[in-house]
Amino acid sequence: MYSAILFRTIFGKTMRKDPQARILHKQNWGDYFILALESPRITSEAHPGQFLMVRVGETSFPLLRRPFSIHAVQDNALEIFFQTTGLGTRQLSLKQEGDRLDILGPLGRGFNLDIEGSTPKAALVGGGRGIAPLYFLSESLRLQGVSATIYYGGRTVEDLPLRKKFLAAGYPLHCSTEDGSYGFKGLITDHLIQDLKQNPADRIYACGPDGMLKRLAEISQEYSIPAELSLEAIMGCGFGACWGCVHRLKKDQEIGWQKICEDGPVFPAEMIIWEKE
Amino acid sequence: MYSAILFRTIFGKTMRKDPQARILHKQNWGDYFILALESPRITSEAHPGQFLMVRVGETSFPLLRRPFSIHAVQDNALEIFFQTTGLGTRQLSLKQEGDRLDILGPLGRGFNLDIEGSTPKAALVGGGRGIAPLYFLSESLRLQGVSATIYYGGRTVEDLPLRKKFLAAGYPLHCSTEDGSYGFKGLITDHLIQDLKQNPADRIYACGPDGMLKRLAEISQEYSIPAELSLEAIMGCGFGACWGCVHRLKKDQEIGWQKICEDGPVFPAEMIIWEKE
Amino acid sequence: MTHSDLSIDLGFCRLKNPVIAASGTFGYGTEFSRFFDLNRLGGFVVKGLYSTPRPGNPPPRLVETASGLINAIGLQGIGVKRFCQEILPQLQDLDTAVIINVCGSHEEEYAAVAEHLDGFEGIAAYELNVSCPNVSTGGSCPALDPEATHRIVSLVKKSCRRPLITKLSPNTGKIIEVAKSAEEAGSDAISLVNTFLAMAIDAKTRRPKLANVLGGLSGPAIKPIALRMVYQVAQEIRIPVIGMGGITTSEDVLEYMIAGASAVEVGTANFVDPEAIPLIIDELDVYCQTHNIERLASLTGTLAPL
Amino acid sequence: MTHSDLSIDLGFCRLKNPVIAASGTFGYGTEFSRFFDLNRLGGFVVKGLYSTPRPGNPPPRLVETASGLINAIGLQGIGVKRFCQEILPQLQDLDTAVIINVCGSHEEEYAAVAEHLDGFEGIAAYELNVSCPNVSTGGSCPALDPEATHRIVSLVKKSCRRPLITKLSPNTGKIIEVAKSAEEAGSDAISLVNTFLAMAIDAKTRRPKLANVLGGLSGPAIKPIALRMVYQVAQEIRIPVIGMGGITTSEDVLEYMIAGASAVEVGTANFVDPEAIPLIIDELDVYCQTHNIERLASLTGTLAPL
Ligand SMILES: Cc1cc2nc3c(=O)[nH]c(=O)nc-3n(C[C@H](O)[C@H](O)[C@H](O)COP(=O)(O)OP(=O)(O)OC[C@H]3O[C@@H](n4cnc5c(N)ncnc54)[C@H](O)[C@@H]3O)c2cc1C
Ligand SMILES: Cc1cc2nc3c(=O)[nH]c(=O)nc-3n(C[C@H](O)[C@H](O)[C@H](O)COP(=O)(O)OP(=O)(O)OC[C@H]3O[C@@H](n4cnc5c(N)ncnc54)[C@H](O)[C@@H]3O)c2cc1C
Ligand SMILES: Cc1cc2nc3c(=O)[nH]c(=O)nc-3n(C[C@H](O)[C@H](O)[C@H](O)COP(=O)(O)O)c2cc1C
Ligand SMILES: Cc1cc2nc3c(=O)[nH]c(=O)nc-3n(C[C@H](O)[C@H](O)[C@H](O)COP(=O)(O)O)c2cc1C
Ligand code: FES
Ligand code: FES
Repeated sequence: MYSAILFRTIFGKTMRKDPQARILHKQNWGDYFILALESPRITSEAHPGQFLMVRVGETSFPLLRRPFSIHAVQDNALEIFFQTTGLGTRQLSLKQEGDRLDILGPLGRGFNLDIEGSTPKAALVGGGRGIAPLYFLSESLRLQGVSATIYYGGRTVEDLPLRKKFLAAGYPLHCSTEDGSYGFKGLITDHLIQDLKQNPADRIYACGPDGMLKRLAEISQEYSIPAELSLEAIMGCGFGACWGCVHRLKKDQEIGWQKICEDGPVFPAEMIIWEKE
Repeated sequence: MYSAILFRTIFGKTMRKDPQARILHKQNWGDYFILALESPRITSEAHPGQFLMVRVGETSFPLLRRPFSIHAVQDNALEIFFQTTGLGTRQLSLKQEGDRLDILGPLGRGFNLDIEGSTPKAALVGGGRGIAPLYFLSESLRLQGVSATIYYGGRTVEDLPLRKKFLAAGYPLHCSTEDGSYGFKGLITDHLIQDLKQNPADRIYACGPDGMLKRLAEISQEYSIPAELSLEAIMGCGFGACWGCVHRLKKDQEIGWQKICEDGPVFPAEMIIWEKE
Repeated sequence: MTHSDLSIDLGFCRLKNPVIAASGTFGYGTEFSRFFDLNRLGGFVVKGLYSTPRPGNPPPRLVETASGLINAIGLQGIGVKRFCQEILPQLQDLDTAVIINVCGSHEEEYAAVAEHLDGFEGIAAYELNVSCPNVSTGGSCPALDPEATHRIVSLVKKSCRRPLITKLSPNTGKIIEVAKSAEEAGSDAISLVNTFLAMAIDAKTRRPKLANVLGGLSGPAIKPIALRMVYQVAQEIRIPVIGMGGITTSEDVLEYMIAGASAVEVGTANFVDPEAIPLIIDELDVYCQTHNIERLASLTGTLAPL
Repeated sequence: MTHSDLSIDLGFCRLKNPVIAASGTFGYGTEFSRFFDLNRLGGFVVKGLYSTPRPGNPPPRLVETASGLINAIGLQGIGVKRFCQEILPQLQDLDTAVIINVCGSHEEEYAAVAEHLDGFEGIAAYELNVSCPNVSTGGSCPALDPEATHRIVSLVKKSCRRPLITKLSPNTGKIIEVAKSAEEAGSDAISLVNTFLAMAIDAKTRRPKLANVLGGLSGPAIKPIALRMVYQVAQEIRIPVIGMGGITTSEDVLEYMIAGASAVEVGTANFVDPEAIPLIIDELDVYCQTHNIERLASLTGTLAPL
């Protein structure tokens, strides 16, 4: 019944190309960047957990678009939040206010926001750049009367550039760093377990590295809290045409390689089959 | 004896890579651009008619450096003047003041400035973007007491963006356009012939399209005025390693495919063998 | 605005324009109907079909290289039976050439897939993917060998009722011989090229970047080699040639046509821009008008000497 | 700063480091001595030499493609005799491996070039360019065929005194067979790949972009295919493999070594950056130190399963 909720088509199949989305503003902390893109139609149709495919250059190198979660939405604009990790994100980080980007979106299925109960509580867990979709999610949950607590983990304090943004927006925020430079010393999943005792949740939403998501799937079972996890994969197209982005998933009782760009990137934890390390 | 003058090594074999030449300023008229590059060592060794190989992007597409004549030299900086014609020049035109360029130079053999006679006169003929090396040349000739007259041709008035620069520097300037939108209506070579009667020259220097250079080679013979012509070719390296940039030339009595990046790009007209159209 | 004549006559089939979406890069077609009207296409080739469903390879299945893409999807698919039940009915009302990419692990499987498809309407032609890796011969494929190609083409041609396009692999030094033997065996057209066998390694982990280790390279990187192959093959055979490899713009289409292609397929570019093909078709129309070309088809094989 | 051990033992020859400048992209060596001390190189291969001077092809000889370069230089050169008189004396005092790329229009010419070179000192090895287009067979080359390769390698091996590196062409589906037959015929090492036969067309003029129509593709575009070939060949032969194709960074070198190469050659990158090779060597040194790799050579053939 849980997956039934997910699979009724919560989000339409609308998806648009906007070849001229203007960069309204840019923010930067070390390796991390925010770009706000003016794109009224994509913005109006966006749902938390969905993503964009962004063209980062004009030539065929880099060749493919890059996937980025929709980080925030305001008026006519949506934001992406990204970390520079390779050629494409480096090129993207050189773009300036006023430049235009060719984007495709909104893509995929996002988070299921239906939580039953009168005062539902959600735990939003973001690892590193995986925090990206959780801001849009927290804002949307708030509109639905769900109170969201943010769990934000990174290797070091530099990996937590959005902590002020969440605090400013008034969300309870728990941070962790592996090196102890800020907040809880250790993994964000351990921090979550500790906190769940005083601060139980009706739903876990998460995005981050595979190791973190796998651990959250276990926690979801142990604590009987449904979890919605956002996966990453190399994407050729982002809209179901290449079959490049598969993950092993259980769907309609069958286990197989399923496209995460169309059926996901967000899945209920119990659908996801984790490979051996 | 003429080629003997050319072939004593007027210009040393110095050639440097400057991976961080800063763009000091930028000018633009339509398709045409000037970039001033701070590069003390290359500047101090530059000779008119020599060129740079410029890296226009960071990835392997476009792959090769692009050749540009040294347009002007001042203090620690040299200028290039270019027209956007394809991917590489388009990318170059997007660079901004403060950006850094990876350049190699000075390359090739430039114009021979030795003109005998007490009040020598030179005719400098530039077609379109071929005007590029002639500003540096005119300034150098002036230092040697040679008076230079500029003949500057283009398809239309928009192709003559440097006319004010030459006038401001005090050179006699004759312009032509094929559509008659500015100056003499027709080819710059016809304008030159007309003018040579009143205003004879001891030497022709030229850079521009092959058709123009070929006609100047004929004029050089007819009027017995030695001419030095700067050729263009697709260049793989710019420093003699690839054998990609050949033109048919007569050298030491032998005719063959010679590299223009090393032996040229400037050659005395009589060395150049023109192919059938 | 008057439109130019972009239509192409392949003999066995007429296309509105020379631009066909390439197999494996256009899903089953329906994925792109969200972006544009599929009837604008010259045609499209659906993802390769075997007689039974195939699970495909484990991920990572894709890796980018300089101006290229290596894929090792492993022909994941629903098999010809489910395709005919679930997908084909959605395609049958289209007014564009629907071409089916026919695969097989052995010769009889190719014929079985074609025979099954013969029972349904709404298909313009079969594209015989003789470049499928053959498990029993250690990953080599029939298209590397003129004789094996001849056998498969003859067999399928005999056992089915539709026109055959034989799709060649570039991983051979004998592309001309293979093309000729497909022609002799009765193929109605030749399409080339499939992807180039390639690999990528992560120097940090010392592991292959694809779970399958080897994959197929496509995209602009391969265009100069593919164009050369099309040029060579077109000079040696009389049946039409459908050229592909790295096409992203109308200029690329023109180059393939000038080299000898009657039509082209566009693959990887569909991933980068789902509207790539309609944009290319629009540009071709403008090109013909500005250059006073009455029939685009007249460009085929017009390479002039330098 | 202590340095790591970058040296490579090819059996017949020891290199300071695995990075060799590729034939045809490094002139006769002297062109680069303006940029850096040639003794820093693992070695360099001079431009291909025939027995007599060759005029080369008319221009245009080069055209850029997406992340690639097509060349049709046509092996313009001064011939082996003038080379030995005029150039070789300038190279003889170098403390790096000087390798001569030996060409021929027919089998005997290869042997004649090698025999002439045998009369001079200061040469580490011959690289047999069996990928030279053979005029008498319409442009095809011995490296496409295992038997022809076997004949040439045997003949040259018999008639000369120096180690032989056989350089293979990628324009074949039989690269493993060709490599094996070169090994059987006595080759001391294999180098691969030479350029991919390719072309480019100017859609505006409908003319080829190279006067020679066809040329050879090199550069980053070809790396994924070349790396795959090196990987396949290295698993099947016992003599050392020298890998090349699109190398521009130290990471590329590591990928080729992990795939099975004992050493590498760098070609097109020398045009883009004349200091590419010394930069790569410096990076390799840093890499070994940061990763505690005592001997860089230990990386060869260490591709781990995914
Ligand atoms: C649905 C989805 C949403 C994402 N949202 C965000 C986000 O909001 N912020 C953010 O910083 N990152 C996000 N990522 C990851 C981001 O797409 C990659 O970091 C980025 O593509 C790397 O590109 P590159 O050129 O810099 O790296 P390179 O390593 O040069 O890229 C090479 C290729 O690998 C792919 N690739 C590399 N790393 C990843 C990865 N981790 N996941 C998927 N593909 C990868 C690239 O797309 C490209 O095709 C998301 C990924 C997915 C699948
Ligand atoms: C010695 C020399 C000096 C030059 N000086 C100038 C100058 O001062 N100002 C200026 O505007 N232009 C100059 N040019 C021409 C300039 O190099 C080309 O316009 C430029 O390389 C085009 O690059 P692209 O990427 O924009 O064009 P594309 O057409 O995309 O280039 C593709 C390839 O062709 C080569 N190419 C294209 N056109 C030419 C050409 N006409 N000559 C040589 N190679 C070409 C490019 O270098 C590149 O390798 C000079 C050329 C040479 C050989
Ligand atoms: C992800 C992917 C999947 C492919 N699947 C198939 C296939 O199922 N059958 C086939 O014949 N070719 C397949 N191809 C090859 C393409 O149809 C085409 O031949 C090749 O990609 C070259 O064209 P391009 O450079 O325009 O992509 C596939 C290519 C890609 C990139
Ligand atoms: C301009 C040019 C000339 C070449 N000449 C030769 C040659 O004379 N002999 C030879 O064996 N290979 C020749 N090659 C091939 C290179 O040595 C090398 O095999 C190929 O370029 C692939 O490496 P790369 O991608 O690093 O350039 C030449 C390549 C280029 C680009
Ligand atoms: S990214 Fe292409 S199918 Fe998912
Ligand atoms: S450009 Fe390479 S030799 Fe002249």
